[in-house]
Amino acid sequence: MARKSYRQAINEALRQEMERDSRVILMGEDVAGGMGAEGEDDAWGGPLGVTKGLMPIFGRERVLDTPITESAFIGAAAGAAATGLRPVAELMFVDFMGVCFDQIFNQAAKFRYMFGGKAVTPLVIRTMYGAGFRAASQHSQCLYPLFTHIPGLKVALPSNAYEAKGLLIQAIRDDDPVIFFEHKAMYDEEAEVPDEAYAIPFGEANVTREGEDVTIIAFGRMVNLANEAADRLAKDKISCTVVDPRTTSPLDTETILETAAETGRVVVVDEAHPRCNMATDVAALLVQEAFGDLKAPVRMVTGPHAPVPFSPALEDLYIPSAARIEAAVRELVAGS
Amino acid sequence: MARKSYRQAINEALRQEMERDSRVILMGEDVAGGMGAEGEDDAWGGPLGVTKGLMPIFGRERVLDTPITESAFIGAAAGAAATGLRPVAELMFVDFMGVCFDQIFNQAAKFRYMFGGKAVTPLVIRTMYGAGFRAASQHSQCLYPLFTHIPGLKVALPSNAYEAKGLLIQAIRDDDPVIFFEHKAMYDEEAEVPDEAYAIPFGEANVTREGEDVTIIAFGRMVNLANEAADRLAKDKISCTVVDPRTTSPLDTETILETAAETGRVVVVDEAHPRCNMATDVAALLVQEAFGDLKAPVRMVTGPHAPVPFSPALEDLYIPSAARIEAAVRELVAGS
Amino acid sequence: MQLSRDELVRAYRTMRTIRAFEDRVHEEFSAGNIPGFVHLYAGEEASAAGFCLHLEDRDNIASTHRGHGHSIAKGCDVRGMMHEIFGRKEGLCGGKGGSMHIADLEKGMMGANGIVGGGPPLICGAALSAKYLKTGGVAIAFVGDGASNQGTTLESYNLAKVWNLPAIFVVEDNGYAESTASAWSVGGSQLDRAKGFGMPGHQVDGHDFFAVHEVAGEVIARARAGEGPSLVHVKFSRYYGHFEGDAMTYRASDEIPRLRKDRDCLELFRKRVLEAALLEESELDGIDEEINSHVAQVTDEAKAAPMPTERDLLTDVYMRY
Amino acid sequence: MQLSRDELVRAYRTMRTIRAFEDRVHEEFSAGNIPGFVHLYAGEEASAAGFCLHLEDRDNIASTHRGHGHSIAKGCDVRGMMHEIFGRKEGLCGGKGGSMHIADLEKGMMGANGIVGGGPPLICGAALSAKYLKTGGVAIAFVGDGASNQGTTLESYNLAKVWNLPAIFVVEDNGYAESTASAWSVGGSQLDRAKGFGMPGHQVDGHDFFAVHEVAGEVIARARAGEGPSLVHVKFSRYYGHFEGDAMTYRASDEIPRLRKDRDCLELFRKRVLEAALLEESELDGIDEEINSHVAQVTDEAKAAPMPTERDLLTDVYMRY
Ligand SMILES: Cc1ncc(C[n+]2csc(CCOP(=O)(O)OP(=O)(O)O)c2C)c(N)n1
Ligand SMILES: Cc1ncc(C[n+]2csc(CCOP(=O)(O)OP(=O)(O)O)c2C)c(N)n1
Ligand SMILES: [Mg+2]
Ligand SMILES: [Mg+2]
Repeated sequence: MARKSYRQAINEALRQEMERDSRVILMGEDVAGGMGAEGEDDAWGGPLGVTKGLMPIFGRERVLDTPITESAFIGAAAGAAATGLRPVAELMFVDFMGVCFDQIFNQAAKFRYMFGGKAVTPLVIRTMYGAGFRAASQHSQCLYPLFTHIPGLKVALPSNAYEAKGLLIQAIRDDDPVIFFEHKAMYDEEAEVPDEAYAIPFGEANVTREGEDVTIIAFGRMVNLANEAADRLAKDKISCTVVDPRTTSPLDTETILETAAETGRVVVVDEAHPRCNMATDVAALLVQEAFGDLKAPVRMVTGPHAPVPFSPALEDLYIPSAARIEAAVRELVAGS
Repeated sequence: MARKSYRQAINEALRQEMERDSRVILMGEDVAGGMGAEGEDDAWGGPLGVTKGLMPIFGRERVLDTPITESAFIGAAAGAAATGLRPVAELMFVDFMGVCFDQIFNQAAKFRYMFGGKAVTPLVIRTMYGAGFRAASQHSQCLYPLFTHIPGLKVALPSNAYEAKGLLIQAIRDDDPVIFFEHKAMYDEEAEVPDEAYAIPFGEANVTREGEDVTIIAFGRMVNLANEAADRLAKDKISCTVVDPRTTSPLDTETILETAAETGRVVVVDEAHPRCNMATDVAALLVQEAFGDLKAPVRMVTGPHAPVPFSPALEDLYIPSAARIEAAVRELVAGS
Repeated sequence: MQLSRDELVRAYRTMRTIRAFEDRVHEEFSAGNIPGFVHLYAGEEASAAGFCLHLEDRDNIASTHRGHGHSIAKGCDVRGMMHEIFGRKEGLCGGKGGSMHIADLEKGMMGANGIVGGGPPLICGAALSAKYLKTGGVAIAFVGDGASNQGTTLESYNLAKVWNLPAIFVVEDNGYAESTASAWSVGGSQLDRAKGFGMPGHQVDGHDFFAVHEVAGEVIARARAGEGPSLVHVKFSRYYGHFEGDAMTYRASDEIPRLRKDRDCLELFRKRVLEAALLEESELDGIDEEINSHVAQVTDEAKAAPMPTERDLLTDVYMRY
Repeated sequence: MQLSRDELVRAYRTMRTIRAFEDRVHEEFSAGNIPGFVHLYAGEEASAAGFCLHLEDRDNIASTHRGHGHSIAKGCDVRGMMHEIFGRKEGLCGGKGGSMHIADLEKGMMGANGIVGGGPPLICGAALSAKYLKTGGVAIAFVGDGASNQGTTLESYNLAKVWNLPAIFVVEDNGYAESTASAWSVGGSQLDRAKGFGMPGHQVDGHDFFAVHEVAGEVIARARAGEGPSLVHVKFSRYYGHFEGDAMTYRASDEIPRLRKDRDCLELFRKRVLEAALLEESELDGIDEEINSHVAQVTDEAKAAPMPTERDLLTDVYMRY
């Protein structure tokens, strides 16, 4: 097993699934790059190089560059999925959902139900999310709560390279439309990643550590901050369970409820804006289903109800930090 | 004071604000109707006649029909709002947000923040939502949780004709972008509506009744079902407080927390799909801020995690009912 | 292009079935037996029939909110459709879709669509599948004049061109989008737009089945030959309101009677084949009768058929969750 | 159109300011002093200058992710811009927007935009305001060749036409959208598209300030006269990568040096005005020097200026909440 970056893990998952199944194709803006230009082919491989190297292996027939026309090509991916292919489309930044959401939430997501169970739509949409890149308000959003809200979609949020590879392979093999969220600030982060292909099932949370005092439920990149906070807290003999639900839809409510019951104190960490987000989703689950197990208020650590600012000085204050998670845990422990 | 329908109340609010302020203009598909056609002018007044009669008064300069081109005209409304007008744009069904969401959530909503406080965008988007019309999966959604998630937007959900008039007038006078949700199944419902113009402030919940046993917090059309349930429960000496928050953003957390504390038992009713919705938003608020006041689990009564079905037989099962609200209240009361 | 006797019969049957179906749905809606939003295709039959007569199951079409005609022409089961419109369990979509979401993927009917402009992107995908899987299939997006202004439609023109897809865009211009005239809402012209995106464009009288069929044959052959997308601007009219319940005050009062009298696609078809002695009047009348009674029968069945039940409410959301 | 001496100086100053600004931003980015996504306009100055020289504060423009040039040409404060790009409190947007969101509504600059195709709908709105309020103003959307395929842009063409708005769409075709050549991504042609939506279309060499200025004058006059929208296809090139950090492997290796040598808009401008004896070389050199030192000064100031603080994080979300 070798150490690989989040970027490499995703690239490898795509390559292995494309090798395995010729119906898997990629499409997106500059996923290869250089169309019609005089210089090198495979010039980009996506803006951050995640799909680089795939076009030379699989050809332009399977790695399709597109014009800037998200409705048309995300819709084309949905249409292709409903007619025999297994497309992986790249919505470069999830912030661009606003120009193509219809094809995702009214078309792909609803085919099966509207058509009385007769459609199968094995579509994957890979997309970048999250703050920390100094990319400002229109390139830093999370927005997975919006997709989680929509029945018919599945939503994956890999928290490290190992998770990214396994969840992406599952996404590609999955017969339902999956929105696969890649945190742009994590592409260079490394983890041990097996060379062979493996799928991580959806709806099964990963408990990254077990503790007795507080359960931290965190999403995507926040899992790492939660673990960091837990490390620091451990030094003060506060022991935490950290849960990475891996997918927000389906959500592993069982593990959440179990681990919450074990400690009776829960912090939910969600990088997204605070209203109608995953933190509220989990907190609400707990107060409805695990009320008797709770010894203390559920604490939500989230981004604020404000767009993401550009200035590094502000953005650093904006993003939930390990320190804020730590503080929330301490508060809970102190309060009881 | 006369009884007026929800439709009339909205029409009256538009008329009075247009009379008051010449910068208020309307735009949307067939908001007047008959453009370029040989028959009558003002042929439609919107698909359900809500804007009927306004064009003859204010002319086509102020009541603008549009091609079917939501990105362009909703964006135009945003651009006009940022340059001196106070447009009220009609997004016929909120289900169509997928073809124009960018102009709402990345443009109008973020101008002020991105531009460092220098933009003012007095935009209103009126839109129809909700099930019960046998309009199937793409014309029956709620989706207000998605808008509530977005910082920079305000979201109003009038629960009857009186509320509709007052909240719409506030929306038009408001200097921030407001998404105004009209429940399509309520247009013929009547209430006492004053003839004169009045504004209902945003972020101030309406407590429609006060009780001792359970607090029901309900949104939009669900307020009426909640009151119906409360009526029935009253016969069995179960007394309920019913709260209509009126706006989901801003949300009157104070009233919610207060009324929850008074009874210690809360049911939240939200017609939307259950994940990351307003029910979770309120339940999460309670378990974070009012944990000590809660005597029982918070019960959420919502639509299911499935698209809205067409068949009347299924749709009737789909929508939260007064009976389900009643059952949730009884369960809470019995459990304690 | 000379059609065989069989093809002529098929064409007429298709158009007559659509007409009979729509007339009956209109009646049932007026009687309060059908709920929801229902958009009828009566008057426009020659377009669906003219294109779909060239198609096989491997070919895909995407329809609009006004989808009954395309569905019938593409081979959807009429009984299943009527059940669907009545929201019955045995409907083509189990009652979950209704009029606006009739689909049958096995027949290559990718769905009516409640979203104006929803279909063209999907059709780019179906065309991509056909191209990639080398099925020889083509994919057709029917869009209204109103939908021809929607960004999703316009983007799809470009994508189909740039990817050189076997896709065809049929702009069914019935003169109105709801109450708004296409003469007002469409800046420029459909033909110039085709050119603007580098596609061949054709305009055709949509009341004339033979004219539509001819052009359809050309653009479909072109697509099958790998020569890329085309646009066809079909001009005609609808007989009923935008949706059922529309009083149509925006139309001149004599517009529809005039059209029905002079430009009805079924009448024109009959006239033509009778004059050319290709089919017999009695044969056509026999078809009419047979179809009318079939539609009556499936309608009666649908009205008596069971509704879906609570057990159906939450199925079919996912393949697996 | 004969420009006055003052206008010539203004044009040159504008273009030189943009160039100096972009070159300096490039340097600072390369040195690691500027974070985020930064897209430079160097090489394209004649377009922003050629159009904006005709405009006043009552006229609005919407820009793109590559917005520095338009901002400067429309009169945004260069010091405020540089502060903004460095994320400083005194930036034009208080540091909240950064390079991709520079705006100054009082100057009629409605914002750079992180969304490709985000601007054209907004410009329809600004044009509507101008028309409704009878300000005599016009509104211009600058879009890239890539953005010219986006549905939001295409829809806006139609809306502007149908509403007969004083709107202008400037397709700045610098040959690439990221690494994708416009020769590939644009089906049809920009001029044919203009026709497709019923607008006059013009094509112009974007390296030639005078050519741009001339066409701009025409379409702006047309819009001011109430005669509706136009499209202008400006062809030229960008000198730097798509964004800072782009290695530009997709471009032929001699492409940029060749362009800089033969088709540089500033060089061409100098040559023309010197040959025609309209301005003196020393004057131009003086302007260069002055501007370079101004840009250097504001950069130094920006780098030393204070950042916004926690108190600024949650302000400006609403007018009132
Ligand atoms: C995105 C979207 N916008 C608006 C509507 C509402 N709507 C339904 S049909 C229609 C008119 C469509 O006109 P056209 O495309 O000409 O088709 P026709 O009804 O004439 O067949 C409108 C505006 C919709 N369903 N989807
Ligand atoms: C809706 C949307 N899609 C994709 C992007 C990513 N993106 C940013 S700039 C760009 C290329 C734009 O090309 P063009 O319009 O030609 O402008 P240029 O960069 O050449 O000035 C892309 C794809 C985006 N910002 N917004
Ligand atoms: Mg039409
Ligand atoms: Mg470009």
